[in-house]
Amino acid sequence: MELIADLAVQGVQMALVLLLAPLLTGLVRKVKARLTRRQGPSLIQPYRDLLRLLKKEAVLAHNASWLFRVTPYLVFAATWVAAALVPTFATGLHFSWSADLIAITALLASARFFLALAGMDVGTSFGGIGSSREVMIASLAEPAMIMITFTIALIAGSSQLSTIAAFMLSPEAGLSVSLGLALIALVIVAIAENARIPVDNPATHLELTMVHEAMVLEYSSRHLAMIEFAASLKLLLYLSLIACIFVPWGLAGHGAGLGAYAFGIVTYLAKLAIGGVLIAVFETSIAKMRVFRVPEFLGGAFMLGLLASLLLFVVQSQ
Amino acid sequence: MSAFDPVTVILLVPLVTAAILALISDYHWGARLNVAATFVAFVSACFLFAARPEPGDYIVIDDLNIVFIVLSTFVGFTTSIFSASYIAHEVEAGKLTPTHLRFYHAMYQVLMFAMNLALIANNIGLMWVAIEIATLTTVMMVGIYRTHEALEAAWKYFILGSVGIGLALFGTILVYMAARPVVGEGSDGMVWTVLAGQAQHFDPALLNLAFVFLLLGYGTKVGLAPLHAWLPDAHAEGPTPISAVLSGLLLNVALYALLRFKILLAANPAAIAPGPLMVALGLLSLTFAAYMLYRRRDIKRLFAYSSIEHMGIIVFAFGMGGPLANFAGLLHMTMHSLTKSAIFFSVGHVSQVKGTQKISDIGGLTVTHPWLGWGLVVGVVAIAGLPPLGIFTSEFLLVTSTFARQPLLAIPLVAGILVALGALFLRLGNVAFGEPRGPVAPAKASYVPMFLHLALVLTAGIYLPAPMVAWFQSVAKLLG
Amino acid sequence: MLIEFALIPVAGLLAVSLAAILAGGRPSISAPVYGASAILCALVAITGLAAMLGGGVSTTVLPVGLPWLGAHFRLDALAGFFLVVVGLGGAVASLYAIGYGRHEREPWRVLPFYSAFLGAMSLVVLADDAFSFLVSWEVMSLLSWALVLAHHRENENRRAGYVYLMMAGFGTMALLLAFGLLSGGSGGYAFDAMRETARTPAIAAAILALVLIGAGSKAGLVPLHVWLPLAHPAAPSHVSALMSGVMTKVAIYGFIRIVFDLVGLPSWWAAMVVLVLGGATAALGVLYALMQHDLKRLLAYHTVENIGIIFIGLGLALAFQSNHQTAGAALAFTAALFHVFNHSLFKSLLFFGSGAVLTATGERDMEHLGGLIHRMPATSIAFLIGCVAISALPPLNGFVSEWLTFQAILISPELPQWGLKLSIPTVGALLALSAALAAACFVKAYGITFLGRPRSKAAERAAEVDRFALSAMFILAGLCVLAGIFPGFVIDALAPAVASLVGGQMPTQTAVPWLSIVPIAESRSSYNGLLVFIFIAASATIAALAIHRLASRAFRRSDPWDCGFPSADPATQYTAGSFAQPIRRVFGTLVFAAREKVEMPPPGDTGPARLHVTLRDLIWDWLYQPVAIGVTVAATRLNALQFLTIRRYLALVFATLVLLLMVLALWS
Amino acid sequence: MTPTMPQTIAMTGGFVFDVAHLLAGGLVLVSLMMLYQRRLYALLNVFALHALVLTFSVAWQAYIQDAPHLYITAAIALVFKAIVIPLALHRMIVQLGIHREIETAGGVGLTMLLGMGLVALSTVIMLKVTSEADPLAREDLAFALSVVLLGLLVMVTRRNAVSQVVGFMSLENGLVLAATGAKGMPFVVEISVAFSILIAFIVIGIFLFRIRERFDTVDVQALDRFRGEMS
Repeated sequence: MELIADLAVQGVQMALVLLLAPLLTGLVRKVKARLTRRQGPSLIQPYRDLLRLLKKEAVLAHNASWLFRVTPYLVFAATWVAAALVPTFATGLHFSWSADLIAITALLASARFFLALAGMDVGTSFGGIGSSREVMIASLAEPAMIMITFTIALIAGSSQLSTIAAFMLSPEAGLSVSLGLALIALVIVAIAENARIPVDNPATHLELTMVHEAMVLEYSSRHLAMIEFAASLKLLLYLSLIACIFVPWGLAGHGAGLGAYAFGIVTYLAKLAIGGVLIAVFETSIAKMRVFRVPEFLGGAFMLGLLASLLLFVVQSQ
Repeated sequence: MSAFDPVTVILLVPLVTAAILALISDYHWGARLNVAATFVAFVSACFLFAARPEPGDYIVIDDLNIVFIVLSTFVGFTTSIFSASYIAHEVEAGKLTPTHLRFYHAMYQVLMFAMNLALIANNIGLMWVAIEIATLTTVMMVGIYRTHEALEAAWKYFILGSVGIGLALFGTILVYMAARPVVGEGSDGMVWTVLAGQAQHFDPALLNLAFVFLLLGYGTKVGLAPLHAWLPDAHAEGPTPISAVLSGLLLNVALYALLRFKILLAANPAAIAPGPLMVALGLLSLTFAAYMLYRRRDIKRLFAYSSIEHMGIIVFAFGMGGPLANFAGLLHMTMHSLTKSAIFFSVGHVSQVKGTQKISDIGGLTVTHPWLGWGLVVGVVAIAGLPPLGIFTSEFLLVTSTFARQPLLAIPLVAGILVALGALFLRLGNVAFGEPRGPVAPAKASYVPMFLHLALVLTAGIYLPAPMVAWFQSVAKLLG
Repeated sequence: MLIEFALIPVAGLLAVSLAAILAGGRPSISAPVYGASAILCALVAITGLAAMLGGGVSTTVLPVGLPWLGAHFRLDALAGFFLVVVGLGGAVASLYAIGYGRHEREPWRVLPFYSAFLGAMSLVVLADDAFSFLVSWEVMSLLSWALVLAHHRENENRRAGYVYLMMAGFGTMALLLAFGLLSGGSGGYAFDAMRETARTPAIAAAILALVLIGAGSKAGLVPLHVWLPLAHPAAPSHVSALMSGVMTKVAIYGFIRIVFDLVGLPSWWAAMVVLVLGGATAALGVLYALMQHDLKRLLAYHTVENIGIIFIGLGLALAFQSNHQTAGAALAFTAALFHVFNHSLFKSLLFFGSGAVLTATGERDMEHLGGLIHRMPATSIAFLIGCVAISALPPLNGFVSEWLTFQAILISPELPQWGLKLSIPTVGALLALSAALAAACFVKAYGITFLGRPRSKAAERAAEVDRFALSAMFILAGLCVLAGIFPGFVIDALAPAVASLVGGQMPTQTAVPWLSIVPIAESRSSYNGLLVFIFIAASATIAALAIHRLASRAFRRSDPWDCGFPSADPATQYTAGSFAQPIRRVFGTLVFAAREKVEMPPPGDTGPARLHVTLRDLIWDWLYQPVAIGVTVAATRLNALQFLTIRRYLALVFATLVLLLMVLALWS
Repeated sequence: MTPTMPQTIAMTGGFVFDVAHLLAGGLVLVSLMMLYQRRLYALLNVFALHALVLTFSVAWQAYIQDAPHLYITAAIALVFKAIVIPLALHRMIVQLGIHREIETAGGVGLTMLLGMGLVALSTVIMLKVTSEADPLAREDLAFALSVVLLGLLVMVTRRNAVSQVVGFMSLENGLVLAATGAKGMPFVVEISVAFSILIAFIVIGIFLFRIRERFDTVDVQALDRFRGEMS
């Protein structure tokens, strides 16, 4: 019985992230539009886009291989699984122990690995540009993420997100410099990972500045839908992650009652909304940087992460 | 015993054969007789295992020299087989005439005689004489081609050898002087067995002085740097069988003489320890020769320097002393003799086929002459001290035991070995591999001696028979 | 008892080599030699597995080797594990070579050495005295040197062979010295005697340094790695696979055996040295790999990275062990061994794949490849699995071992020493960096080689390879997947070996529900490869099915869009060089002293614009070049001594004499 | 137990010692003179003197040791070294046209200083020999060692093959001095004969190999040009 309840909660979580992801994207777009004094598309426009894309006939390049066609589903699946493993409204979900924060990072890396390959599959110059820049960014963002994970895991004594969230809720968790550094680093990583301004612009198709978009240039219809969906999921994932680690209030514990779960969902929605607005504000107030400034930006995150964990190593001896 | 005296056979057969060979004008028969005589000497040397004569005034057979005698007669025998196929080619190529060969064969036997005598002699004066005969014989053999280079090499060998002779004699006289107050005047003062028994009573200062002169005198023959100058040229310019004998045997004989005197010195507690001197010269030779290997353009000179290097290692080992290092030294010496002569067998045929000794003109041997090429590869692998060949065993023992006792000495030793390894393989890479260079005519070679030696070296690298080990160990103990 | 079962197939391998020599390496014996090697290696692996799971120790002494000692052999859990690595790698490589070997132009330069090489590697693992160990070790090097020279006509390969042999010789000398210290100069060459000897910390440190040089040079530890990317690609591909996948592991074995087993308890700073070297090796190795466009050389450089990861694990194990934290040591050591196993699988697989590409196209240069996914579908799948595994991506095996290493790092703040506190997180950062770069590296390798459009005629005409090669690749790919989704079984199998060396082991994993793996405790961290695999597979399948069923499954082919840019010529594709350019810009100036020079023709000139990129190997420039120059200078200077007059030679004799006399005069 | 007996012996010993000492010391002196010579002719003449002094010394040893076979050695020294060889070399240098030349490496003054140093070194080394050893032998050895070293020095400081031969012969004279000084040493005669043969070989070698024709000059420096390895 308990197992069924657990599985149900897990199922809710999986469905929830799937449902909320396009909404979050829509929210960011809407707020950005309003901030630039435009009307902007409706909040549910991303859902419409996805549905429309799904119904279209796919156009494949002549030499696109099976890998090209499989990748969107793999990317979607990996991102979805990763997103479902991050506590959103409740901790201690039934399958949450099947991957810790490192594994979640690595799952996202898997998705990116395939996407980068797909970018090179057709054999166009833009695909190559996108893939090579994407892996360059990832090669700095991922280690930064790992360093953040180190920091957090050292503070919480665990790399398991549920445990981390529980620890952050407990009185033991105080403010610490390391935590602050980790937060800044995590934000930077999240920006880079989600191809947001100033690292990349998801709305641009300007050739020389494209990264992520160049990589998926050849995709159309349902394949593109999967990739867009995965991108939304990823944005959601990072917001959930930040929320879960740094503002874990409202998270329901394992086996809490329905009321707690409902409260968790409400607070979660609130956190997402705040996060989405913040992203939009940030993106409108900053210009995109040159591609080769990105390494410095991300290198900063990496260094912050390293500094944070070094500080902890040193502090923990006392 | 009385009917068959191996010692007499070992000494007389070469002498008599030398006389006969000087008379035989057909070089085919000369070569055959040469092989037969060395074979007889080898077989009789083996009989020494069964029964050893009592030491006399002039003759002694003990654990120490039996190693050398058997090795010497064996390599003498195999080299004579190689020589038979080698000189046939030289005659065909018009480099030597049958008259030269008569001289050559006779001298070969005289050399064998002299070396055997030096090894068997119980009298340090007789030993000196024998080594000098051996030197003079090889001087003549080195100059046999009568080319500018050969004559020059012979001349250099002769002059430096003569000075060495002089120094060694002075040392011998000094030993006698040191012994005289103890053992009395007359020939007893030169009999090794007598000297060895009473060395602890000798005047240490005289012994020291004697050892310095003997070390330099016989060290010249061993080819220790900086006394080595004759060695590379003599190896390079003489007929290859003589290079093989020089590297494989004559150096050992001189080394043997050194060891005898080292035992004397070691027996006297007040005398200077001979070890450090030998260690220093050994290391110097090793290091020097290792660097010299790099710039060699002549393949025989290359391996001549390698002989200097190995003599350095051996002298180092004996200088270190102790059961392990001495064992390593003996093993190394045996293995070096076998390996180096095998290499010269290969190199001899190679240079005949290619018509040159220049390394840059020889290439891709494993393609054109697989037997010679791979033989050379195995030989170089062995001489560079890589397993599973015998020299590795001795280097293993030497390096490990040295490092535990004197870490600072082991480091230059290891460095020298490595530098030499680098040079040898640098050359081997292009000689044995790569695109073939030079004539590709098939070689008319006798592969038996080469592969016999290599097989022995390989076997020794994996398995050493217990009797041989026991025997080496007893010699190692003797050497202190 | 078990040891005899191990030695018999090893003897068989040596006998096969002998037979190949006697047969003169005729091409017709190629298949029998490889077939026999495969079977014998499988036997070796099975024996190893039995020893590894059994955990017992069996020894024997053969009357060869050092006469007064004999050749000691011993099969314990650790040796068993490495026998599995050697045997499995050897068996699969032999299987691969049954097909691949047919393309060998000069089989007589491969066959006589091949089986003996496998035998020698097994013997290193089994040896239980210094002499047998070193003989097997060096014979292993020597035979692989001969195999590197199989294609000796290319100058580059001869140079590779030379550098390789020099480094091997150097390493062996270091090990010789290490054994000299271990044996204590009195001939205690048996490992048993060494285990029982007590040593001062200084001597133990010296031994550790020497072993790091000796085993590290063989394994490819920076800065001793320079030979590896030259030699590994030069050999035939199945041998490259063995050298990279297996021989480097034998070197790791040597390190483990001496440092963990023979020397005794290490000091913490020794661990720090190992850690830092491991971290540097991992990061530099992968950066080097990224810059290559020769497929096999890329793989070889990447081996360097993986060796670094293994050494990080070993360094962590040493750190924990020196502080008597058994649980941590067991975790780190397990991670290292797991990575040893994993790397032997995927590196062999990738070399097989590159061999298949080489057979099919005759090209190793990625700039001439492309689009092979269409022409070599099976190979491309196997290669892809290898790429994913080596990039440490879940749910495959490479991720598990790196994850375990990360977990070990996460519990390291408990270590009291400051040096470790500062170095471990830094090394962790390097590890993370190298993991991310590895993914980039294999996107490049796979993307340029197998994806896109063919960049040469040869790549256009490529055809799938034979079924032996394919089956070998798929066996390894299958194992990669299995080890990735059932890591608990591997960890438990490693437990006896770990326990025998660090005195503790990880919690039993197969008892954890749902086949998760738990390094310390479930609340700290856990990972479930099986579930992740199932989740991804299920969600991807469900998504695809749902879309195909409910939305649309129609598609049509057309020209690529490419922003409307008509790129008819495959030359307009991204190249390997251009792919690596962003990363080169980031790290290049620092690590490779990279310089880019653009030659742009003036307007109106129709000549091509050119981009010249120069990369320098700074380690080569600063470490090896000076040595080479030093030797050359010394040789040149000393060479003057060859051309002196007789008088001067006499002067040398005279000077020596006077010198020695003066020594006598001063000696009292 | 008369006090005179030991005294007489001592005086006799002293006399014997003094003469031997004088002759051996003379040999060293002549060796030093050889270092001083700049002309080949003069060098040969001094060498003849060297051999002559050796002859006396050996003869004296034969007398005091009551060892008649040493007279043979003395005779060889006289006939062969003091007469035959110098004459032969005279002829040779005239034939080769180098009789007016002299080529020393390094200044004579420096060479002389070195020579003195060598004599001092020999003495120091021999002082270490315990006085239990025969004092005559000890002094003899010191001089013999000096002669050997000076002979080598001559070989090293001359560029010319003939003068090198002379140096070698003076070295060998030192050996004979040592050998004869070693009381009761066997093979002394044989050794001196062997050495004479060796020297003959060297001298003949210069003729036989026609070094002048082949190498333009007897100067050994030129011998080294024909090497496959000049680089």
